Amino acid sequence: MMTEAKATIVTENDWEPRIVAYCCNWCSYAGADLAGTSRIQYPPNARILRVNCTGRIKPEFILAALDMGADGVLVSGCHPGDCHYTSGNLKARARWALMEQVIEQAGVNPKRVRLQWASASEAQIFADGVRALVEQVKELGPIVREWK
Amino acid sequence: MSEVETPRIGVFVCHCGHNIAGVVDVDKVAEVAEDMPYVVFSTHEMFMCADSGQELIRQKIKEHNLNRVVVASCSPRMHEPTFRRVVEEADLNRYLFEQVNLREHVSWCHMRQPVEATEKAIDLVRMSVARAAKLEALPIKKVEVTPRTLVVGSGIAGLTAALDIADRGFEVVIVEKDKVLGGAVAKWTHLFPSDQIGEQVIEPLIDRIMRHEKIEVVRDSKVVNFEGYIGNFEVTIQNNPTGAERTYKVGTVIVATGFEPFRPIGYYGYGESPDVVTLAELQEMPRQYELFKPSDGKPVKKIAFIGCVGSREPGTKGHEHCSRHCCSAVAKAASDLRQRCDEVLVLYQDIRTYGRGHEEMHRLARGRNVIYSKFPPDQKPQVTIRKGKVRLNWFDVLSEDHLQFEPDLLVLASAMVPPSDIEETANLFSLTRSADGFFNPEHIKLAPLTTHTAGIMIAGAAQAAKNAHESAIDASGAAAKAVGLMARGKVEIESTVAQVIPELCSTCYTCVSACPYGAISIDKDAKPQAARVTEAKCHGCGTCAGGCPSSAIVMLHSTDDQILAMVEAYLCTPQEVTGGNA
Amino acid sequence: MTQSMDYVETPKKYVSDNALVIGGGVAGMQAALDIANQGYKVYLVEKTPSIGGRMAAIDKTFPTLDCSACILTPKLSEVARHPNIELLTYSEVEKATGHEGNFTIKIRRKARYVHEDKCSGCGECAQVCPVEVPAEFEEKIGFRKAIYLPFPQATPAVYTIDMDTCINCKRCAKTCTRGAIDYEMKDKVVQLNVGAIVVATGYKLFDVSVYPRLGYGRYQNVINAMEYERLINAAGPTHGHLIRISDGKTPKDIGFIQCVGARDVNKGVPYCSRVCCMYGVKNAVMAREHDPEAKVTIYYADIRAFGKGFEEFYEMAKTRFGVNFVKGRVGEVVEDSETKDLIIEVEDINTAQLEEVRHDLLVICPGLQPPDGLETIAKVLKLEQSEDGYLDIEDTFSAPVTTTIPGVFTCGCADGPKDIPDSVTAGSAAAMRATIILSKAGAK
Amino acid sequence: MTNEIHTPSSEFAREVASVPGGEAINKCIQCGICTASCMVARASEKYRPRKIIQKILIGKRDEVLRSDQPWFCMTCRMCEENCQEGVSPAEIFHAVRFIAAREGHIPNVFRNTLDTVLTDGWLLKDAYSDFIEDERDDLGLEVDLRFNDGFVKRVRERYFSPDMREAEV
Repeated sequence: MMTEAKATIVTENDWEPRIVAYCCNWCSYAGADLAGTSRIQYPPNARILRVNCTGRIKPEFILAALDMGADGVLVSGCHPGDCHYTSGNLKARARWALMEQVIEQAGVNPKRVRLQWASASEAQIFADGVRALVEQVKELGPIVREWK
Repeated sequence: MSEVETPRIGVFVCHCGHNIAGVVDVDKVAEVAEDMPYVVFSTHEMFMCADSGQELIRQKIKEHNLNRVVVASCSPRMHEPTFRRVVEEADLNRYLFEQVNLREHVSWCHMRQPVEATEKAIDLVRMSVARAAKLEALPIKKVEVTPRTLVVGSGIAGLTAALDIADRGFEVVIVEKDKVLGGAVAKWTHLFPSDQIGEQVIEPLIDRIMRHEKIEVVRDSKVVNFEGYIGNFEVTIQNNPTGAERTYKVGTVIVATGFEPFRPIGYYGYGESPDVVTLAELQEMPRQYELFKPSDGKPVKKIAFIGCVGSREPGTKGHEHCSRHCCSAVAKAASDLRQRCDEVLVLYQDIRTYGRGHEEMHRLARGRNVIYSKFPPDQKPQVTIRKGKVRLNWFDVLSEDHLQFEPDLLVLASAMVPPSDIEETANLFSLTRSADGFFNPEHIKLAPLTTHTAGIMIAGAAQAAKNAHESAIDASGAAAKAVGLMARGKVEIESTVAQVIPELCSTCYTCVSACPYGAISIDKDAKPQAARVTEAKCHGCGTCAGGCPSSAIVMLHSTDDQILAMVEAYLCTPQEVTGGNA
Repeated sequence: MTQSMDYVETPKKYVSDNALVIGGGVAGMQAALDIANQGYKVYLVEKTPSIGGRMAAIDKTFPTLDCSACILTPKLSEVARHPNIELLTYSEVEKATGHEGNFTIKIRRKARYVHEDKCSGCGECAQVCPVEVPAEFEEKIGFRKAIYLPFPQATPAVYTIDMDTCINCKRCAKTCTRGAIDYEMKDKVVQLNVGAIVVATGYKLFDVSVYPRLGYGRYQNVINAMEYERLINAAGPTHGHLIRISDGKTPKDIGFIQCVGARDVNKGVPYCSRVCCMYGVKNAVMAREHDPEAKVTIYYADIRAFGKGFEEFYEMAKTRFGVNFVKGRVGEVVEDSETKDLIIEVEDINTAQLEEVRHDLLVICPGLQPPDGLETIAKVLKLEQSEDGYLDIEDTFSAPVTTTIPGVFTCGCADGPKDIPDSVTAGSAAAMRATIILSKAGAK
Repeated sequence: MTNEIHTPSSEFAREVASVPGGEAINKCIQCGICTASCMVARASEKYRPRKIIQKILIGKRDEVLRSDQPWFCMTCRMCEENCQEGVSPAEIFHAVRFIAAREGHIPNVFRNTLDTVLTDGWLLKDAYSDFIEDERDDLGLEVDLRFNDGFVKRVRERYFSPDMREAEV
């Protein structure tokens, strides 16, 4: 497995990170909507996938995305305690710690994945989260060099 | 559940006026979409949601024999119901529709990057087309609605809602945890903007409730169990003193659990002197013509009110909201009491006498020589209690003077906060709460009376701080929602539930513990044993499927296959547009 | 006090289970939907060519900044497609007799000069129309043709000829392949029998030009809040670019003036208009959203952020969006004749400093008033109005949506200023009370 | 601003309200539009009509009556024109000045002005220079500008005799 350092060396100039963003329907997807209605500008690198709840997100979804070449994965849901389904996000949070370990063992820098909470009214937090991950992934370089 | 047919996908890209087309090259998006797998038709149009756009979809479904429709427009949170209805009108199952969000998630947030925005739009359409190819028709389920409503709480909202529903001809069960009906309003002396006292308002309602043949009143009791789904709820009510339980079947629920006056321990000497009371306590104080000091029973000659006690406190959870009723309630009480006292003071931050007749009360109070003084929000009045005397010191912003006053009675206009058992109620009825601690409506603007749990309405101060007049209007409104469901007799419910593939289930119980609704159990009679979903209880969150280590749970309309198809479409397709030179 | 509408002694007979809703704004639409959802037929009368009311023209809504048209449009089609709702747009109530359970209503259906059943809303006619006039929907900042659809999502999507400006060139008629245009069309009067009536006539904005000191109407860069809504709206005349009318430049320092035509005993509007504080805050936030560099100030007497989420939004406006709040009503506004900037006088009450502040755009936030037609409708239905012009209600607590005539209900701003959620709630409440009467017809 | 701690009372407001012109004092909601409309306030660091009214409302009788400020009002009535609650600060200050004068609190500048008029018969005697006198003379105008001396004398004797002044205080 390659190290992060090597990866950065071969970064191409026109490379732009590709980010898969899983958002729950009730908070973060709505927060992303609000970012739009509020015209908050953020990097266009993320592609949002809508799921009902962060609890729906299987660890495989994240691993598969990285495997298929995503440079980063964002998971964004309701704040703990505010889940539309009472507690789905708590389950997501519980799975996350394990997820990070698995990713690391697979040779991927866990900084490539980000779990955040953004409510329907927190458009800025959502946008900032995307920006933060994009910037972080830009530092790490394209994933293709370190995977496999 | 799966029909084998080759997908024939139609893609409709919306300009949304200039909202999308001003940034995204919609022409190009529609053009690229034409070559995506299974796409047989692709176009772009000014407003897909307008009647003309809808007609276009229906027409093209027929013309091209489309069996999947992708509309790339605004957020599905906005128009998914609209387009689902449109495809249904063209005899397509509503679950064969897929929406791409090109406005909120693309054009509006990448306004200065048209090339990247177009690239992102194409990706998103490609992802949705991939998902559309895997979509499956789901049955549209209709259920009967039991023609009976459960009203929780018997304040002015509960009583009004119950009467309206019963007057309209449906049965009502009204449950009240207290021994008496009437809630907060029944105890209120200075009701506004009228000159009635609370009792005069509530008594006639209770009188009618007790005589109404369609209403069953269950007092001194509370709901201990609540199950089921819209139209078919089963509620267990327990009598407080006896513990006896009774179960009712109801079709709809109105939660009118009201508020509690905040007990401002630690504020302005509350709890340190009996002569410091809340506004709610003032309303209930015994009086003849005069009001008497709780400490020594002498007549109250000087009163001071302080506003925003436990309200409008940024950063203090549950106390950030404005309690809405207090300014007007204080104006009313102050002007009433001014005639029997030597001096009445009102200390405030802003005066929010917003309602019809409220400004008049404010003017009346001032006209009767009530003194209004504004204190700075970051420099609250100081209260000292010495030898039983209450002394108030503060800075008057308006005159820039340091003031001092020794009221016989200090009245704190304390916040409206949710009842202490609201969390219990929230869990019981699966209701979510907002930052103010009260229940969340389905939509804060256009659906303030319904909740995200179908069949459950909220009314009055259960939703937010409100006055009696507003609560009564809420109640009638919530009643209309309940009656609407019951009068129709049948309602549709979402088909997007979890399903178990028994052959894959290892009965590890992950799903059982993951489900927030207790909708999954292990069917011990099955051979082999397997998890089983009680569909009526499933809300479709997918937490079970997210945790299942054997992929034995299928979330209908959100299958692993559908989700991964999107990821693959994004990451494993050569890109049409490369950054910088489109 | 209640009285029967026509002949006092008539015994009450519950004859009709149809309802009439007057006014197709958000309150009237909600009332119509909630009645229709119970299975009763509703006639929804709207005097303009389209339902949607004021909300259709508003850009964003507080406190969630939802796009107004976007949350409203699904409601428009829900109403239009409801099998139990019959839309009578471009129509006005002329006469009413009868009593609770049995009203006879005459409605004038004004000639559109376009047949509703033939028009497909394609818009070819408007394209060839050579007449351009200031568009009412755009607060006369944008233009429309003499044959027009008031706004893109207008419901029904049927064109209307404004005969006051039409030059009779007949180009539209020649273009229309469906033959929908008919210059000879005449007003029609239809008669309805209904059991209950809901009045949802809405409001009008106070005409702020009656305050000469504020310069509205004299200074180009003093605009009212509704004009501002259109200016920041993506579908508006400037495609959402906020500009100064005087020179088309982007304003960099915007002032919002609250309590104009509200809480003013001298102008016949002693009451608080209830919505201006919040729409003012919302518009200020939008100004910062449009241009984070812009300086934005609100001048107010009290900020009345009383509804659910309002105070939190106000707090956010101050802290997160950096809107500047100055407590103090504005005295005089003077225009700098060279730059067309505006200079205002205000006392910052928190510091007791008198300040002279320069803004390059001033937005006046007018209060609400009963609409012009309310008096006529009140006369027709024999409803009582308060001194301020709003409808009186039967009782604050037991009958908060009932007018002084049994069987006639009120919602939205017909009985006093209300924001959208309160209007919608009152619409549902009026529907509830109306259906209790309807349910008595035919004795179920 | 004073640092002494004051106990608010509505007594003074009621007193002002009982004097013609002061009736509307309790209608003031402290919105500040009067100050914002006031031309004197524009020229002054300390004259804030709104603030004076609040001082009356909280009963700072001595401070208000001894202050020069109620005397600053030029009665242009722009405050009254713009007030949305029907208050006329100009009228209120008139009432306040009435009470103040009754108690002998007249700012020296007003006293001096009055004395000048009563002594000279008109206000601008000091400004009437030899130069102007010559000019008038050249133009053939009357040079002796003693305005209605007789009337002023009668007023002085009737209302401002030393006895009367004593009685007022």
